[in-house]
Amino acid sequence: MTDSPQDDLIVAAGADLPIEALKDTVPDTPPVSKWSAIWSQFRKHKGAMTGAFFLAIITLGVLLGPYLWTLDPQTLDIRAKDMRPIYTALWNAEAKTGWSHPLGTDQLGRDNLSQLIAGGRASMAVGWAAMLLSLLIGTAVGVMAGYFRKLDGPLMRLTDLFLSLPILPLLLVAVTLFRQPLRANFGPEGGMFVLIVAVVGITSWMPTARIVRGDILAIKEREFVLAARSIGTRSSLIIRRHLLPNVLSPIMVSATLGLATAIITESALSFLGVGFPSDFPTWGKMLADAVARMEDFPERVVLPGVAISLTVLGVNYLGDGLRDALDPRLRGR
Amino acid sequence: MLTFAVRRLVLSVPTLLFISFVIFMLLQLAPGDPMAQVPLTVPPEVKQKMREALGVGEPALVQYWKWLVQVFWTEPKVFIDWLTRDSFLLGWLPDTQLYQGELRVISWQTRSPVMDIVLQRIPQTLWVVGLSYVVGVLIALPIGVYSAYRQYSVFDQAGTFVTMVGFSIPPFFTGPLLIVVFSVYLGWFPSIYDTTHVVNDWDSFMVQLRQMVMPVMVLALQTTAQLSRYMRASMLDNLGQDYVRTARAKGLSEGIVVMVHVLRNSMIPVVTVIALGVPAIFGGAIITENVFKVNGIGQLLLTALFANDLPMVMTLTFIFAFLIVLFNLIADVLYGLLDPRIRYD
Amino acid sequence: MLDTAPGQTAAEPIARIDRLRVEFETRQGPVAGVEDLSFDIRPGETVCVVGESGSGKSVSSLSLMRLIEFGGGNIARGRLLFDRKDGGEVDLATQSQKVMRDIRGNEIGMIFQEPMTALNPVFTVGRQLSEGLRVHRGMSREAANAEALDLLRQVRIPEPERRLKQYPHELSGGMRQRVVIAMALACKPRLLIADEPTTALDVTIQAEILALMDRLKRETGTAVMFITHDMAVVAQMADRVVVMFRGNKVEEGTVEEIFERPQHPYTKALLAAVPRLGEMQGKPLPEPMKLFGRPDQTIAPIPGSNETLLTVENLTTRFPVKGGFFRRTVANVHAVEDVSFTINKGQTLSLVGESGCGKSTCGRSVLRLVEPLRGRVDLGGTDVLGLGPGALRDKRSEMQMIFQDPFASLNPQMTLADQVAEPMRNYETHKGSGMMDRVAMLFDRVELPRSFMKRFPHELSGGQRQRVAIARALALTPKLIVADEAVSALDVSVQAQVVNLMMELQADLGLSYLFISHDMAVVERVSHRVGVMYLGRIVEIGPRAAVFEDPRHPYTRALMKAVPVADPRRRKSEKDLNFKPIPSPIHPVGFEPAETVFEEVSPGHFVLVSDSGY
Amino acid sequence: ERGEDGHVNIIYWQAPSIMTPYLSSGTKDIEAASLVLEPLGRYDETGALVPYLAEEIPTVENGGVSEDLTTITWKIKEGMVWSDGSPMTSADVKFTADYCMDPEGGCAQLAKFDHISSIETPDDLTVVVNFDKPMPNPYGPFMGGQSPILQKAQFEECTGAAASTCTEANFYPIGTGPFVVDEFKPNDVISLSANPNYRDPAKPAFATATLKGGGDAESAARAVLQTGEFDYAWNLQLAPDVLSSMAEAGAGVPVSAFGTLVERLEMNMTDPSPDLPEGERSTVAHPHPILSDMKVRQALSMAIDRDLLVEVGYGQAGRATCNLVPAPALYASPNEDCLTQDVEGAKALLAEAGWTDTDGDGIVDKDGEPLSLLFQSSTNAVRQDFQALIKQWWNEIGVETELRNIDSSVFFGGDPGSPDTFQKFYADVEMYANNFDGTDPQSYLQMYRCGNEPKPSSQWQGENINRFCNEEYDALLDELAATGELEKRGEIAKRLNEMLTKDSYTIVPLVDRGRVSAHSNTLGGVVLNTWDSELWNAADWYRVE
Ligand SMILES: Nc1ncnc2c1ncn2[C@@H]1O[C@H](COP(=O)(O)OP(=O)(O)OP(=O)(O)O)[C@@H](O)[C@H]1O
Ligand SMILES: Nc1ncnc2c1ncn2[C@@H]1O[C@H](COP(=O)(O)OP(=O)(O)OP(=O)(O)O)[C@@H](O)[C@H]1O
Ligand SMILES: [Mg+2]
Ligand SMILES: [Mg+2]
Repeated sequence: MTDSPQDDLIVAAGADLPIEALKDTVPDTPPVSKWSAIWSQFRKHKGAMTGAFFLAIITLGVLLGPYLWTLDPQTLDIRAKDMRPIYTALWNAEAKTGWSHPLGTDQLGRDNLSQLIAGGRASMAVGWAAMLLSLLIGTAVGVMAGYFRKLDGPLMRLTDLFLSLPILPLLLVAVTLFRQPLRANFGPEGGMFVLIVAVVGITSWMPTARIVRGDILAIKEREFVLAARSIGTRSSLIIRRHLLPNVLSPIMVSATLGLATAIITESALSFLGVGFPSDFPTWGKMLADAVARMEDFPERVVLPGVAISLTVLGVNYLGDGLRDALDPRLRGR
Repeated sequence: MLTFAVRRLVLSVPTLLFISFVIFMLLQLAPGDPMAQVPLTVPPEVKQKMREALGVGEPALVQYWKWLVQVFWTEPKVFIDWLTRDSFLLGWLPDTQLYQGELRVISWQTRSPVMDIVLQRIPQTLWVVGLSYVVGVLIALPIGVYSAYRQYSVFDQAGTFVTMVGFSIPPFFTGPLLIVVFSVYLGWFPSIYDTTHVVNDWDSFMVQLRQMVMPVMVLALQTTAQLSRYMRASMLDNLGQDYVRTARAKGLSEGIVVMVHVLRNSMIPVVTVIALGVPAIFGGAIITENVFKVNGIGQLLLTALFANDLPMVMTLTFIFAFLIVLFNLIADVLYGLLDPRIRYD
Repeated sequence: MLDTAPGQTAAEPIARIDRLRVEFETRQGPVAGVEDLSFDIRPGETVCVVGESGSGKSVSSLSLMRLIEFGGGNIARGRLLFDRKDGGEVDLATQSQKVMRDIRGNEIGMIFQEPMTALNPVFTVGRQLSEGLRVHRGMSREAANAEALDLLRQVRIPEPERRLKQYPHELSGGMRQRVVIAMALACKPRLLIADEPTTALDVTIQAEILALMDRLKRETGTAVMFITHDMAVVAQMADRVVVMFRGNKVEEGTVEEIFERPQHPYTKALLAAVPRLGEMQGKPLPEPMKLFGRPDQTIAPIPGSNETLLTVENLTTRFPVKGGFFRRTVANVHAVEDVSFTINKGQTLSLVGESGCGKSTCGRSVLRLVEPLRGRVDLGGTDVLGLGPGALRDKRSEMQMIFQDPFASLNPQMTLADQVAEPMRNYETHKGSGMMDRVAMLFDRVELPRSFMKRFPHELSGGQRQRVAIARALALTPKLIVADEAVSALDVSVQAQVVNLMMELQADLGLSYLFISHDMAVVERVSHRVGVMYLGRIVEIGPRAAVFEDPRHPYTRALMKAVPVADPRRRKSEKDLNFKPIPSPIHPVGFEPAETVFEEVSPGHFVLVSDSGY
Repeated sequence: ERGEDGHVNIIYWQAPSIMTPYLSSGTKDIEAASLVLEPLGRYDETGALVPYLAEEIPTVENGGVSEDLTTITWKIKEGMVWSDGSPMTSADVKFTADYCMDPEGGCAQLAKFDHISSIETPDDLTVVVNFDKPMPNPYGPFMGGQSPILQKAQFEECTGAAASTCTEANFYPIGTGPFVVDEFKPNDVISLSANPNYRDPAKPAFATATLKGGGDAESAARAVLQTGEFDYAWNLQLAPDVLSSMAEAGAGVPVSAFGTLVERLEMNMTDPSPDLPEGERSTVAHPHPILSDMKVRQALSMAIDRDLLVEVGYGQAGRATCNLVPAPALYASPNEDCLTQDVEGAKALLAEAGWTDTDGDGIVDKDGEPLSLLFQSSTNAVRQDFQALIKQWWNEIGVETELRNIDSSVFFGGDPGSPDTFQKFYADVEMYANNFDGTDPQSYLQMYRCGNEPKPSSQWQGENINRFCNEEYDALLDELAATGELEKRGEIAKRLNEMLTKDSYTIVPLVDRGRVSAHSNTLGGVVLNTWDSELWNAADWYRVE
């Protein structure tokens, strides 16, 4: 190969044009790496930065929390039940408060703060994992359907099928069929985690698949895909190198919505009584359990409610920013 | 267009059959037993007899076949009979009397035809869930339009924030919250929906309105949150198009440019999104219906599920699947109708 | 009216642009779209504004309409004086949007570049046409419709009644542009701004549109501000010319002055870069262009060889049109019909023809990017059509493609180096640093600085991108390159450079090109042989000199006549032009077109004698 | 005056799905039906029998029950009419029995009609029920809300397999009760109006009634106690603090009463280990490796503070108990040993049994195996709180506990294919509640007969959930079945109860659960009854001004 006539390519003809007018403009900024460009674009998005900030705080909080606040969320202290958060002392001197439980305790005397931290770990883990799973399935199905014309019909009918699957019976089926092996492999909580993630993931990938399919159909017609084919790129690589990066932004948007939906679906499952073991806190379950005592102990609904909302909001704004930042065309401007 | 629609319609038959089969088998796999409610003191032999009376013992395929026959053969006959006998529209036709007392799909819980109960439930579901969808759409569209037109304005930012919050708060929280505020403290609205209420004059209409306010608000919040995002994105897409500049160059006022030219184009994808959301109305909003005791389809599905009323669950999910497939088709057809560029054949 | 002859300098200007500066707020701070621009437009006169892409032409015209605000720009300085109908000169820059709405469409009409997107896709042509009338003239629906019909007649659209009820997508590009023109003319504006109205159109349609505008201008006496980057169009249309460069006016003068005595080096360079039809007369072999400001340029003809590289015989490609209930094939698009040609090593065969005549399909069929129905494609002794998937992939490394749109043919998400390296990765011809060395060498070869290797496509200009595409095509040392409108989307000056680059590469490396273009002037410059396509068939093929100097087929002749010449003294008039609309290439299943019969009129010069549909 | 008090609103958070108790055994359905259908006699709030459609309750003393306990003769009150005006006769009673005993009908109350050999109707007002063996408690058929009388004319065509398709009859039964159904919306709401032919012309005081269903206990309580939208709410299984804070609003009052419902722990006497082959798990073939030791079971019981459980979960509506049969007084054993928590004692017992914490991880072990238990129950807020508390106490004595909660439709569903039913008992300990119908515990105690345990050969049906087996116990059961004298029966029943609880700790009773309901301040005449339908005396309800 190397001793082909192309070697004299190097003998490039190319004295510079004397007139500046006909020279192409050269971008005056030095080339930057893709990721630093993304970062600098991302940094300019105020909402995204705030979102990322809150998300980081919450994530750090639930990750490091157990080391800072070492109370066990499952320990009952029935004498210290129904304590109010410390700040209620500001306006209500009689309220049962104490620094030992800064955010109060629940009706069995479990510490709210440590439950919030532990619940956050579970909710975030479920949210992220289910979101990733549904993204993975959704993207895969969407790409397949969009790229391979033959698969389009069957895969879209499959999407219809999954859209009409009722989530509750599905969960019950999954629990009976897989609980034992999962419990053996992942422990009681781990097994349930895998189950919930799987069920939420399996029942929520359809919108992503639809959107991705639509975009793939459009991008497939763009010339650079044809170009890739003409230089001998195999289908798998076309998908990986050329299609996927270009549908990243709708995927990001699905992801941000997906995280919210997953956290909320998990909480709805807890609300309906099919979910994690009862002594295993999640934000959704805390919220659902506390609704009955909402008037007397508003903090028990507000705290997990705010945590869920902040996370979802954070992720959404983060997604907005990422979408802008990941699009090199917007980035250039 | 017509051939497209007909073709898709015909193709959806095997799809639906397949879907129903999969759902049926899934439900068969699901644990639980219609005898769950029977007190523990009832001896097993009695339970076994009761089970047999329901036909639980039969092989799954036989059960599925029976269900198919009942849904696709017997029920339509009943329906046609009803049309020609009682309905306003076709009542003048001679009574067809096709239905000869064959077994219909019978709910295990209530021992009555599933379809009758479903029909009974549809009005309240439509009233509440349907209306909330309409309200949600009506609120979402202007918000989306204005947010896009004034992108990054205070209104846009606030709208984004509120819709996101709306999206992230589960209805089992907003529902009781509203009840505590508006029913318990303020006493404005009833906390329990009266499904027997008949609207026949202004006062009863007001009563109906008052009892619908809270569930409709809770549900509309969710709809608004999602739809206004779609609307905004779609408007933004179209505001940057060349034809907008052309319209402006003609000297049209901003109102016409935005509300006629841009809106009409932006509505195309949004309308299909709206259409795709419609099956969810019929599916009901399980949690909200439960919270306000609007005993609609969602509540029906939930109780049937927990009572392991297989025929009911099966039929409801199937209706749901049917609507999804149908509205998928409708969305496609709408797309074709709204966008003259699309031509199906 | 008729005789407000051009160049009548006495009249008061209708619009005066005075020291205009337009800025855009960007993340990097304010950017000037137009820095300093002044010129006048007098009644009945056509002022052409020329300049490269990005020089501020559109921005200045949009400023005049005060539409620039909607695109995020603002008029930072300067006056835009406009003489309103009912007397009185106003400064448009300071008018309220309400007043502007009154002026827009009424006193100033505007035609936009892209007829495909300038019309609202969901409203009928009639509605869009009558809208302006109803706003400005307060006409009733019926009156407006009648007027709209009249307008369509004026712009000579066939079957105007039917068009009123049609949607934009149902019209061809040329018809759409006529509708846009009719829309701009609806209220008989006193100033018409045309922003590249013909750039996106075929030569034949371009010729018609230009002639139409010329006629309308003469009939109505409107002043025209005509924006273009095509010097040939300028020569056809202009009374006076304003040359813009990077936001500034560099030169202004009558069209003859500009073409015959350009003063500014930029204008000179621009004119030098314009390929002119007929320039190559008497030269049998193609040779690179002489570019302004490159005195050391050696211009040598490229002989190529006589060895055949590619033989295409009876190539036929059809696309099925599915329909009916069972989605069976009900008809076929006969995109390429019985096409045969050969290309020699180191030579270029050009395919010319109007949009939709099957040029691209032909090129793609040769590479088997679309599957031909039948025929034979023989590349260097291998029957390409007979290859299995694996062998075909191997063979692909010998034949590459360059696409028309440099913005679309590069993946926006990959660095340039990666894109150029991709073919090597695919075939594993080079690895690791060896591959990077070769990428760098390819960048050198296409005269791109190596510093570009880490950049993304959006950071480059069109010409630079096209070089990247060329580098990518060269990466596997192919023998044949199919260049599908490879230079059509580029500015003239850049186009000239890229054309020269391609020709140099051909001379150096012995590449063969299948050069697909609709630009006759470029084709004349680069080809050894030329094939003229019409409705899927080659109607005339032969040595370039023979086809251009002695066109035999009526279609070829019509095509030649339509090409605008960059010479203000050789203007075409509307009556010379007479194009039939191209018939539909869709035929029901089972339709077998008549056999193709060629007549050899001179050695190697074949003309279709059987029916071609023209 | 009938109908003078207008309208009464009742809310059941479980919605009635059918109006005949013969086709559904859900409490909600039985109670809804009791507004319309009436039996010959009912139990009152003390558990005593009172005649309804019958002249009097037949007993041995008044000659209504034969000396050999095989025949009972009911006399119907004169002048009883159905709501459609037709007279109610002994034919209707006989028909009711035939209806339920039809083998194809799938009657839910079949157990009530056990051992009936024949029914005779010598005249229009006399019904003679013959049993094929002596029945110390012959009040199964036609007594209480579960077996009311159906109108023969209406249900004649609805016997056997046709029972389930008679929607009209099933939803709009003609009865003798105070109300008639105007509109029945299954699983949603029932509209009723006063029965024009009700035997007491002054009753019911309400002209119309609605029985709304659906939702959850909490919102039902809210509708009565806080917003006052409803007059009566049924079975408010809510944490006591929630209930009391709602009651503060003052629109209504919670009422409670006790019956025989006992929340208990069942100790699995067999090995549920998943390592055993399917079909041998939780069967008598493998005794439980840990719980077979009574000391362990006792220690587990001693670690529990039942009073605290009551306080957290039931408040007024519960009392700590050590008995499986907490009532009626005749059968309730005075067993109270378990009521005081004794953590130290429990630890000592464990140590005695060889369970000590050798590795210092806080969990006791024996032969290197830690004492670790799987504790399951159905999904329910109070049960989960209980589970959490018990887990904590057991933790204190060094027992590791894994909690599991299963959806109640699965847990109680009895599906032999599901591993999660309470019968399969694939866990070490489980918690649920059970009670017995009426006032006689005989069949209840019989559940723990040896051989009656769920097992693969019986498709996992059977009521001896904890696989208890004791010959002495079985012998005593036989004796009970043959004893008619009440005093004697009480003695035996107490012995049996103790054998299951304090003697063996296979059953660890926790709470005697009462029933809490609530009625608005303006509803008078409510008498909460746990022995029969809660709506048993709806005819007597009236509006308080
Ligand atoms: N909305 C905008 N935001 C920022 N910069 C802009 C915007 N529109 C135009 N520009 C800048 O203004 C300059 C002039 O652009 P303009 O569109 O007038 O060029 P043009 O001469 O019409 O080019 P073309 O031939 O490609 O149409 C360019 O450098 C462009 O980058
Ligand atoms: N994938 C396809 N499916 C159906 N028809 C097609 C397809 N590609 C091209 N055609 C049709 O084939 C004909 C020839 O198209 P082709 O793109 O080859 O024309 P062209 O000469 O390259 O035009 P242009 O100058 O616009 O690029 C056209 O009528 C076109 O509509
Ligand atoms: Mg421009
Ligand atoms: Mg082409």
